[in-house]
Amino acid sequence: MNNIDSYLFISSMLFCLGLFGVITRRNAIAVLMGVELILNAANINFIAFSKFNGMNLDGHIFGLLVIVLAAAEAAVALAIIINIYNNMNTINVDEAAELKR
Amino acid sequence: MIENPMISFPLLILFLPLLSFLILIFFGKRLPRQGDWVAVGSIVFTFLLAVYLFVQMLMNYNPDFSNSASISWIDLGAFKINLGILIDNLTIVMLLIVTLVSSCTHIFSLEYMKGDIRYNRYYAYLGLFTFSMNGIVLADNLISMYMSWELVGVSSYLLIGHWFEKDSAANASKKAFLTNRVGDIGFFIGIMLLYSAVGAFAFSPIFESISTGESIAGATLTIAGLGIFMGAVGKSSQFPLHIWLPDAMEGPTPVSALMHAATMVAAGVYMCVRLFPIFTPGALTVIAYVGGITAILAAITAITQNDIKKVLAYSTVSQLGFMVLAVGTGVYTAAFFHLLTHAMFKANLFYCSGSVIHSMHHALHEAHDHDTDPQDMRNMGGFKEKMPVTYYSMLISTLAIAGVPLFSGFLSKDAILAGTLAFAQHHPEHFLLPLFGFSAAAITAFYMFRLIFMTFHGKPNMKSIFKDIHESPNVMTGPIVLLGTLSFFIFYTLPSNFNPIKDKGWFTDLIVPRNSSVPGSLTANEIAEYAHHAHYLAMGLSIAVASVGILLAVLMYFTKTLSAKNISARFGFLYDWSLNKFYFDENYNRFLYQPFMRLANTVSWIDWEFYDKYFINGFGRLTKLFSNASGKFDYDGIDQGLVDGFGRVSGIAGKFLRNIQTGRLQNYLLFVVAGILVIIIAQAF
Amino acid sequence: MENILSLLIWIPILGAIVVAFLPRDNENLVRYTSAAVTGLQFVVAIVLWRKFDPLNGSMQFMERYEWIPSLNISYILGVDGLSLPMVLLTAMLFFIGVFVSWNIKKAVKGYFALYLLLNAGVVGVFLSLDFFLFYIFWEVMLLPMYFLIGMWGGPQREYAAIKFFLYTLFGSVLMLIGILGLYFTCGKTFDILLIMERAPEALDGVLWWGMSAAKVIWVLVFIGFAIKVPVFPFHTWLPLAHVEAPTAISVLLAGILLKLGVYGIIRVNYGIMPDQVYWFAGGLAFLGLVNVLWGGLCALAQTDLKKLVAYSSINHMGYSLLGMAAVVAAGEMNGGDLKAAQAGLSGAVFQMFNHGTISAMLFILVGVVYERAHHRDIDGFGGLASQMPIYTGITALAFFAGLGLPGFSGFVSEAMCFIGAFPVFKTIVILSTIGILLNAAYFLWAFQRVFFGKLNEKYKDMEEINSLELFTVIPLAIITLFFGLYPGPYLDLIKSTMDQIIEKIAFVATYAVM
Amino acid sequence: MAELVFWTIAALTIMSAAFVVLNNQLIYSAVALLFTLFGVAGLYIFLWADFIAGIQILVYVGGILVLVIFGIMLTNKIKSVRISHKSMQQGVGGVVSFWFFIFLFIALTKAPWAISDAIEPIGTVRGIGVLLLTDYLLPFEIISLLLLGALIGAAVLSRGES
Repeated sequence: MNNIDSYLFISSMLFCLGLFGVITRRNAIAVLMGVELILNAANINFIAFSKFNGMNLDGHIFGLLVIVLAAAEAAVALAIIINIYNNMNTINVDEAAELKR
Repeated sequence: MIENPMISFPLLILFLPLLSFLILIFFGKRLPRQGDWVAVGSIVFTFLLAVYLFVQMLMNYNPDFSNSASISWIDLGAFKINLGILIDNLTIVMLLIVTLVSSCTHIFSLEYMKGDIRYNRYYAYLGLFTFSMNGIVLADNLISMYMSWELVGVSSYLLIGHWFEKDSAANASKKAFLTNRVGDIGFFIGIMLLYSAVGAFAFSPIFESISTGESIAGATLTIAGLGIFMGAVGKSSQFPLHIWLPDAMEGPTPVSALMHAATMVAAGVYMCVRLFPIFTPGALTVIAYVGGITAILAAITAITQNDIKKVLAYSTVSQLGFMVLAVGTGVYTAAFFHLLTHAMFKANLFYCSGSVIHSMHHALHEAHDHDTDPQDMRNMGGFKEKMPVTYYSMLISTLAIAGVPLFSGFLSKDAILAGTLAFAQHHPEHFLLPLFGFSAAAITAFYMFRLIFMTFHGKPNMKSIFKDIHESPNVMTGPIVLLGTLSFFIFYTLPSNFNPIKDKGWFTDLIVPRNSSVPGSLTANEIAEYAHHAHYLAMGLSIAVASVGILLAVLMYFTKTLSAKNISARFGFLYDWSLNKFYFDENYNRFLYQPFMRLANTVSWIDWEFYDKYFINGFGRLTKLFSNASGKFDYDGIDQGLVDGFGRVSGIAGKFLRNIQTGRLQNYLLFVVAGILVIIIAQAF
Repeated sequence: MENILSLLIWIPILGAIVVAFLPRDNENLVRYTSAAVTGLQFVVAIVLWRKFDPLNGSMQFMERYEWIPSLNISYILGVDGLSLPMVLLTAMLFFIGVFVSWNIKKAVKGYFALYLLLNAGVVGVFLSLDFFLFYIFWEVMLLPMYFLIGMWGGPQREYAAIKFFLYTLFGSVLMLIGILGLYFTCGKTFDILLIMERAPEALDGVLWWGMSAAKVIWVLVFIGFAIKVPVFPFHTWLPLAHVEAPTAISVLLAGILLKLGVYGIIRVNYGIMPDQVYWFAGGLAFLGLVNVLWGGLCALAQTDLKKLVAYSSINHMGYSLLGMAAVVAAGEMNGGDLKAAQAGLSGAVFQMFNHGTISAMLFILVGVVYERAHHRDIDGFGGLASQMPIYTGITALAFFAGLGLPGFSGFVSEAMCFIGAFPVFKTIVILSTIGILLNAAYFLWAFQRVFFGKLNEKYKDMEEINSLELFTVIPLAIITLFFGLYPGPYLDLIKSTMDQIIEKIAFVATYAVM
Repeated sequence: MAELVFWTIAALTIMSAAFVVLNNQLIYSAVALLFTLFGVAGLYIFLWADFIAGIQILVYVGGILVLVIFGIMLTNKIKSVRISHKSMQQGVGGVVSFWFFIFLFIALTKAPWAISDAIEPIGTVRGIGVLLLTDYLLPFEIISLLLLGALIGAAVLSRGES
């Protein structure tokens, strides 16, 4: 707990799990949750580097910004999801494969 | 300079009519009486000024009097044009003629043009004309003379076309302007030749430069002189450009009196007199022949005309021919003398004819007859008792034009004939010139008395209107009486001489011939000497031919002892030619006008239908053909073969790769991550 | 006031933008705005004229900014005695033109936006002293013209527009080649003044494909300008474009756009390659003669009033060409006749100004009768003089001005062109004096057919010319009359510049003789 | 002791995260996410970031997670809590993610991190506040704007077509 590697290890694990979720999930909300995990992993890195670099508060600021961004993203994403649901009656991303057509 | 009355008065004379023109053209309709008083007032005032100048001239009695002033008009450094005025005795006399006849015309028109629909315009144009005519008279250089020259043409155009509703009037005005322009081209070429050689436009430097014989001489000078003379041919209606003047009679009669008898057509002669020093002997010979031929041709034509104004018109052409003939034979002051006397009696003749026509017009109007031509002499006859003033005045002028002693025309005509005779005596090869002169004089006497007899004597030819013929009102008879009086010799031989057959007087004293500038020409003294020798012979001959002419007219039209019909039948083709004016119009129409229009149409056709359509658009079509070919190559060869080959290859590849493109976002993400892995692996090794 | 020339160019461009953003429905607002913009430009032009020093023959009010330094392209403006009167004429005619187009009904906003853009292009060409800028303005001018003819023109408008466009584009491409030739031979600069200095030496003895480079460039550039003039074999776009264009555009075409050709020849060909003038002057005079006679004869044969006026433009520009050819009189081999050279060149420049005012007047007047009768067939009228006396009077004035009557400015310039060209090109000038007769013939004949004779019953209710139309014609008539009676002010304005050009050409001759 | 707590929290975080991505029922995933978020907050505390930890709980747990659950409920016709949702390309995804983790692990162990020691601050709130209103004022303002935009955008989007 006093060396940076452990935190980085946890955050990279969290990141890979989030990535896995984003890649594999069909439900858009689940994909969103994967994204949250990735954001959290990144945040851990920020804060960790902040601590081990002489308690530099800049990292905290970035963490803060990331959280705000996540909130905004979640709000917009959910709004989009609801909209998609209203239009297509599904939120499964593979069914809503408009890109292919 | 402007304080000098010898400068300021001529300037006033010049510009007052212009002012009247401007006032009338813009406000004429709104002024009381349509503003005729403006025009009449200004012109009478200029006449008074001219009289003042004339009196001054008589009081000075200096033949070398000359005065000039000029302003810079264009100054480009080397290229300069100064416009100026030149006042000498010649100018003053000419100004007097112009303002006098113009005043008479203005006054005469008060009655003659009464009730006309464009009354104010008529007076405005008269003002414009008087201005431009004065401009010619006062010019001290070729440019201002040319400018006024053209303006005279325009005012003539406007006035001939005054009743433009008539097609004949519109045609006549156009014909007059265009014919004049033909002459003007020559004039302008002459100006350019002189300027390019001398480098000045003003008369005196040109004369000086010519007299040195270095800047311009020989054939070039002859051509320049003939070019300038061409202007006179057009304006003074000389053969072969004389065709416009008879047609110009479509204009109102007072206008014919002013412009087409007394002043405008005299401008050409005036110019020749003014520029006499530049004419080489060669040019003068041509001028003499042109004048001679014009005199005789026009006189012959006048014999058979029945329209009273046409007779007078041809008579004018013929008299102008006389003057030009005089210039050509070197006695140019005689030409100017004839210009002066002719202006008086010919203007009077026109006024008288105007008076007759006016009266005829009224009579026809009373009789509700709109088809009869009021100008045809065959409808007149016996007017003597009805219109005594007109008759006697016209008779006096006719005697003058016929060259009967005691009258002004005798003096001037005699001087011309003497000059011609003298010329032929010294150049026997030119024997035709006096022949032209004397026969024209005889014929003139004949046809003028024919006119008098047909109009005023005998029995009335149209009884229906005869009762309504009456003398014209005072504003019309006034000018007639005045000008009739001025046809007596006495006004031209005062103060020194009361002999009716000697032309010596103020005129010969004050207007003296000058030597030609052209080196090697006869001096003025020599010419005068020769003419003096021929004087008595010429006088005798001229009285003889005039008597023959008058006698014939009396026999044929007064006593009717000779039948005009028989004689005309005997002369056959000559009568025919005379009646049809030598077919000038027809031949011009066939050989000049029609081919010219055909040329214009052909050129236009070539331009539009051929050149543009086939040549220019042909470029377009060629380009289109080429682009079609290259388009075909482009499409079939490059596009379909080469480019689409690539396309097909990529199509096949695409079909294969398409399978990867699932449209699922997560697939793509997977590929991205896999790609990153590959990169990392590649980096690691 | 430092950048008064830029002001002249940018006022209409800004005006065009403003007009483009005005509401579509408020047509009167668009019209008033355009009038205000052109009016403002006119005022600025007058200020420029008052501040201009006529004794100084070189460029004045110069503006110079770097633009694309890597290619040596700059934004250079300047005005001298040659361009100043043209700028004034342009500003005035565009101002008047707004009122001439007052009755345009179709897509008013687009019309005026293009109109103002055209204005900027024309002024730009007259003022720019950098070939690149010059060429850009030259092309800027072309495009609005294409649309103005093609959309607001007569029945054959598309054909006329495309013909105009292709013709002019052909010319400008040749011109571009010439310009590039100058660019590469004169040390890679587009600065006209610099090229003027360098060109005589830089082009001396240079051969391209066995021909003298100077001659090749001269011909290329000349053709480009000749199409605009238009010189004889390149003239057929003009009648068509004039006939089909709306009245105001015909006015501008004849009044200004044709002048660009003459202006260009004097500025570029004469200014940059004075040594070649001697080589080409004979041809130029001959082309002038052909223009005079060909245009005159064609005009004589026309039955369409507007086409007649269009051909009269060809005829009148011929006099200008004659006058331009006269400069060579100043050369030593022609006797160093400075008088003739001055008369000819000033006459040519004066003639182009006068033709600008006179033909503008003629086109406006034709437009007036066309608006009432909806046709322009000369034989289809008759007797209008009794119905419309004021209109007749003004038309008579314009026609007389057109046929070169003394007292009108056309006479002065035509006479100067003739007098100038006479010493060197005697035969050509004598032949071309026939043009004086042709002028009179076609104008008077047309006048007679339209106005004289009995009134055509169809037109017995024809309206008299109204005050708006009078307002557009009267200033032009006054200018024509004023310069006809007293040409001094105009000639003083251009004198020094003309002298410089002549001096240069005369100097080159002595140099060539040595 | 602290070491143990730390690793417990770390394990909880990882495990629950795994549960989030592997579980087949959406609601359970959401609940598992709650634990992950708490775990991350715990890690922040170990990193002396008390303020961030608080914010993490407030925003993530209090805001985002609730939002997610609402989302789930709004987009499913709820008959039971077992809202199933299938996964796909799990094999390939797993392999790629795993190898990604391996490379990250290699990278983080091999990298020479520049470490400098520091003493634990009494609180970070003051420092963050000062920084936010001085050096990071512009990002702060921009992010506020972004948030506002996102709010409005979300509202507009979810209003549907009417």
